[in-house]
Amino acid sequence: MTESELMDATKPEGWNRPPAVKLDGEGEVLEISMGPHHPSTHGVFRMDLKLDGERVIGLKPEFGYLHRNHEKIAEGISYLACMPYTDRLDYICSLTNNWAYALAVEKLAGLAVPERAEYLRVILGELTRVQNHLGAIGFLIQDMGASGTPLMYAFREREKILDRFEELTGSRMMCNYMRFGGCRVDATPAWLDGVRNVVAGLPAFVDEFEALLRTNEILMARTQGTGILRPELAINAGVTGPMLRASGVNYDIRKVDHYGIYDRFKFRVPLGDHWDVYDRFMVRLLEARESIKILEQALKDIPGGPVMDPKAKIRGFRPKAGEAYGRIEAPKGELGFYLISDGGPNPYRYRVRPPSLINLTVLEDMALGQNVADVVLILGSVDIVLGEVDR
Amino acid sequence: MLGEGILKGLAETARNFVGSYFSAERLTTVQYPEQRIAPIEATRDFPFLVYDGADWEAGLRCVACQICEKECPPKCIYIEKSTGKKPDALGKPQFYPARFDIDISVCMSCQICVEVCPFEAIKMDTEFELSTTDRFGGLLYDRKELAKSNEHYHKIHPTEAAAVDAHLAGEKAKADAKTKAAAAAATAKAAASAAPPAGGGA
Amino acid sequence: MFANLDQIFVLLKQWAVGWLPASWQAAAGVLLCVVAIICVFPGLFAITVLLERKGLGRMQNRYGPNRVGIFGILQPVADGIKSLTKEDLVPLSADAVVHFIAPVFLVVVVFMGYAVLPMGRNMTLVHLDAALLFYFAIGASTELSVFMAGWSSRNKYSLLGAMRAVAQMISYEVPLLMSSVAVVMITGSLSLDKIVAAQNQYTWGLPHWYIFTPWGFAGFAMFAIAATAETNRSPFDLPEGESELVAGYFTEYSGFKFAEFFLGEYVGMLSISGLGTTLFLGGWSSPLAVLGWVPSWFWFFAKIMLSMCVYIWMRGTLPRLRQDQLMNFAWKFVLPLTLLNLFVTALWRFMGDGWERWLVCSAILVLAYVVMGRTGMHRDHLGARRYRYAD
Amino acid sequence: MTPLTAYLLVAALLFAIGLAGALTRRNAILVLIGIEMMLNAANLNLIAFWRYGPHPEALTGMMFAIFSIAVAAAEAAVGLGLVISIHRHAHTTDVDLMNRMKG
Amino acid sequence: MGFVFYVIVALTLAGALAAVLLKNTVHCALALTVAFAGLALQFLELDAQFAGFAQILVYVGAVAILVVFAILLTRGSETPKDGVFSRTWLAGLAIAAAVFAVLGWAVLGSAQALPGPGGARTAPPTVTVLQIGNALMSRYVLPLEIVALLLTAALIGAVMVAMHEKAGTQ
Repeated sequence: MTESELMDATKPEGWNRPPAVKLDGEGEVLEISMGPHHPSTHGVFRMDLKLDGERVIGLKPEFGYLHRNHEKIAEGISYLACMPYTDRLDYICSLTNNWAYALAVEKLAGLAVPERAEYLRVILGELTRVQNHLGAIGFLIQDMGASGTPLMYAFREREKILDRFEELTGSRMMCNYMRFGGCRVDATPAWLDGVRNVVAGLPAFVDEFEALLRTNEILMARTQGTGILRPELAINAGVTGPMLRASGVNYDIRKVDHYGIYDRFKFRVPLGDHWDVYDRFMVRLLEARESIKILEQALKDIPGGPVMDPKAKIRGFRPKAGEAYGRIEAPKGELGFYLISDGGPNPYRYRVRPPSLINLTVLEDMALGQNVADVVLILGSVDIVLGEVDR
Repeated sequence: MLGEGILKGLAETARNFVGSYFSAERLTTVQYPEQRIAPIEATRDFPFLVYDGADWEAGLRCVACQICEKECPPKCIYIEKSTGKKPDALGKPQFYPARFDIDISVCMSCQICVEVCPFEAIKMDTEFELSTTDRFGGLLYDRKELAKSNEHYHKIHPTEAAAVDAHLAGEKAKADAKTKAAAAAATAKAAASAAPPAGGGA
Repeated sequence: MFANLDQIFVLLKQWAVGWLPASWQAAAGVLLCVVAIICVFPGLFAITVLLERKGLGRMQNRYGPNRVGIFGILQPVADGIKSLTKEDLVPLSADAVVHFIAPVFLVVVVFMGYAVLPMGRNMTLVHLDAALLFYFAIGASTELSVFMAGWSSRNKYSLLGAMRAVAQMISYEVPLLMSSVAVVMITGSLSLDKIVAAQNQYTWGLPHWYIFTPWGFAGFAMFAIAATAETNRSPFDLPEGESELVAGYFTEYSGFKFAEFFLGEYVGMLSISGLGTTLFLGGWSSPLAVLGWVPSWFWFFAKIMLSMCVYIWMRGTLPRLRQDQLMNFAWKFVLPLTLLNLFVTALWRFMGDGWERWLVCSAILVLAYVVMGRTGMHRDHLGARRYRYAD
Repeated sequence: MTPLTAYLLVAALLFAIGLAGALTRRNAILVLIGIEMMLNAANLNLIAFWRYGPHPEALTGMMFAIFSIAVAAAEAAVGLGLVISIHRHAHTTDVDLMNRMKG
Repeated sequence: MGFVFYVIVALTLAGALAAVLLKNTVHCALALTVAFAGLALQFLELDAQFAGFAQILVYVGAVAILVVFAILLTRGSETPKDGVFSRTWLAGLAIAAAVFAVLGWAVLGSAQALPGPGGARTAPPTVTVLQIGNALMSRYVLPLEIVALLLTAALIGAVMVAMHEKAGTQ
């Protein structure tokens, strides 16, 4: 087999993105600018849409309205001072951002994390995942025009989780909790009991949420078959997280990388077979259920002990020269931090691999040929946070 | 069957509608100015400077070491070191902040300044109703506005403040012991140095 | 006593008109009625808006407005003052004249529909023989206002919204008319007075409302769907399409003109609820013969407010459809069913009294509904899904 | 001037306006508008004759008008369909430019 | 023959003139709606309720909207740059004026021969919808069926003519 034949044989469909819709020249092309001041672009995000009637024939995403120079700022401040900035990346899930950054720095400096701190990280990370997924579903249905009812239900539960966050970390959203080699403060037994209470109430809530939405005919009509993302394209574009799993690809960094202590927990990875918005919505819902299972196990087994590596230093932290890439399965996908140290107190190079941005790159492929009303739906199903997209 | 899911959804909202009248679990809204959420101890908002005793200027624990200024991620702290020194709680002569400004509008409540402070001098407040009509000056706090008593600290973060006080008391005791020992040694030495001639004299 | 209470508005009018010379009395009577309508229905609009905000709030586990006045009952007043004092913006490139006429036209047309609605015993403003035709003729004109608003704003979102609205309203006018024709077939009159009179009979204390017959129930269901679509309410609110078209045809309206659109929408809802009540729910007749002493106008207004509550309930629950689905639903589902319903109505008419006609008519309608629903769902490959898991 | 004459004059004027529009405007849709107006003028005549005729209870003129309205609606639908179809082929609605027999 | 008549006539003719003369096509369509509504009012004034309502339903509710849709679909709402009127506008206007002159002359000339006792209006005939329905189903059943057929044919025809040729364009 020649090389070109091999290429043809192995080239998956959607490899070089054939134009799904050809402009046939007879329809009038309507160009509209959706955003940055638009109720359902989830922030200051703009899309240049080309419409033929109501059918999308072109979509150009424009980001950067929320660019805050995060990566460059990080090169000018100490490793510790970067931590609160990571809260502001994906401001819905600050704890997983903390975790990913802490993981990268721990790799760089060779710090160990005490067992109790690992458990706390898992608990906080999974709580974050639950609240993010429920919120994302709520926003998705809000984009469909349900007057925000599911969103309000999701936020009602999220509130309980955020209260626990505040009790432990001092802040509801900008937690700034994890440190290199552990966690900032220890959890009290009362806090753990509070989390147990919240987790005990979650399955009932997810059931309620599902009853409201899962078999709703309008929702099915809107989402099933909409915004199909083929697995080949998803892999090639570097899509990760629930989006990738909804496209049927079994890739979960918790299972792949065995970071933290995820090996100790039994949980499954839900996969979608139809690759559409409904699958993304359901995969998130099912993942939230799995997260609840992890939480139950973690809360049962959490050991005592310190939460900080005694070797870790707060002041004058200078990792040896080298580089490290730490990544975790954040609620939105693979969140990675790439750090280069020159031995000084600041990172020499600091780079974020934001899942939102990379998942957003396939927006046009999913939206071409769809109705303009579906664009907001597809964007909602990507689950972006502009703080992370633009950094 | 078509319409089944819609009816299920309608039943769900109806249940929530009725439930919101009976269950506090569902209707979680807090009517803010009249009602308030019970204060959570760990809550942090903006930093303040702790002082001991009655006089805020004399009692400030801050020694203007400028670590927090350096570590502050958004660089919202501005410190000017004093030219002279004055004794701190331990009696050691220390610099003190001639100027200590925090721009609250820039501060991101990250608590890094608290973590890095070796002198337990800066802590996080829980005051969040800080609205002002002056956009620039109104949120730039100088050291007088920042200074709050240790009692205030005890009121908002009792557990943490108790630990800090114990730690400080330990340090002070250590320092006292040290000074006492030093003083004793000095007196002993003085006595010793004085004694021989005295002895010699005797 | 009760008879007087029933006729209180009629008597009041006669008393007030009695002061005038005889030649003026007729005109003054009409004028008085018009003024009454123009006062009562905006009042109901205010109540409905408050009810909607409170009801939606409760459905979403919120309080809803509760600050202005006790329980927030003065909220509509505050809203009204706010919209009156807001700046009236007209876009620079807008067609100012048409932009101005559109909301005025809408409000005028919507109020005209009330002329023929029987709001109680002897409480019809104009006794027209072709009242139903008049109502539909007037109702058809609202589309023009929507188009004028969307076109004159010179905004792409507005134009899209207007095109959607007009297409939707034209499509759903057909089933709306067709489902009403069933009533006309049974009553043998286009006069709304006669239609109510035909339903104001009781057997064993139960009323002869058309909704209690198989064809009437089906007709009412279709009428309700079409009426919801006609008034652009959720789940058919895509002309407004908050999440994709921002506000559709009235994006560029502010201040009082916006309030006029708002008023037009709600007064239109009240009016079409009144028509549905008149056609299928017995108009002003009481639901039980023993309750005949309650004033007839009370029943009319109770029934329309009840249907407003259903509107609100649906808005709080359902996401919105997409344009093509909306059209498919109108032409492929609702319209065939209404046509079938006409056939069933004819069957009902000619089968004579007896239980057979109940059985046959219900069987045909239920069968058609099930078959069409199934095939519709199957055609679009809609349905609940099962998900696979990877370990 | 009898009232009937007045109605007939109005109808004639309307007809003339419609005719002028149909003959002078370039946009095919406006030509169609002119034609609709002429049809409506005829309807007005029919109704007026019915009303002032000797046998209004026979309903002939009214029926004629109703049928005419129905036919006009059909005509408008087909006419506009044609205009859109032509626009799709020729990218114009200008009747002066629609001078080719082939699309 | 009073004030109301003149107002309605003024409205109708103003609408009609505007529909013919205005530059912007959408304005023309809206003015046309005014003319149609005025005509409907004239029908009502002539005690032809059913025809009046049918006029509003069909013309204001359907035909006007169709026209407007067609204008938008053909991008006709943009005012043409090189003149609004056809090159032969003068001839057109002349023909129209001539036609009006002839019609007016005929109407005025035959005023004596027209029916109507002395120009006064007879008592309004009581026409119920029931009568119309009965007439449609008995005496006029054949025209009704033909109109139904025509409408069906027109519906199909319009759809066929305006349909997107999906397969053909590729």
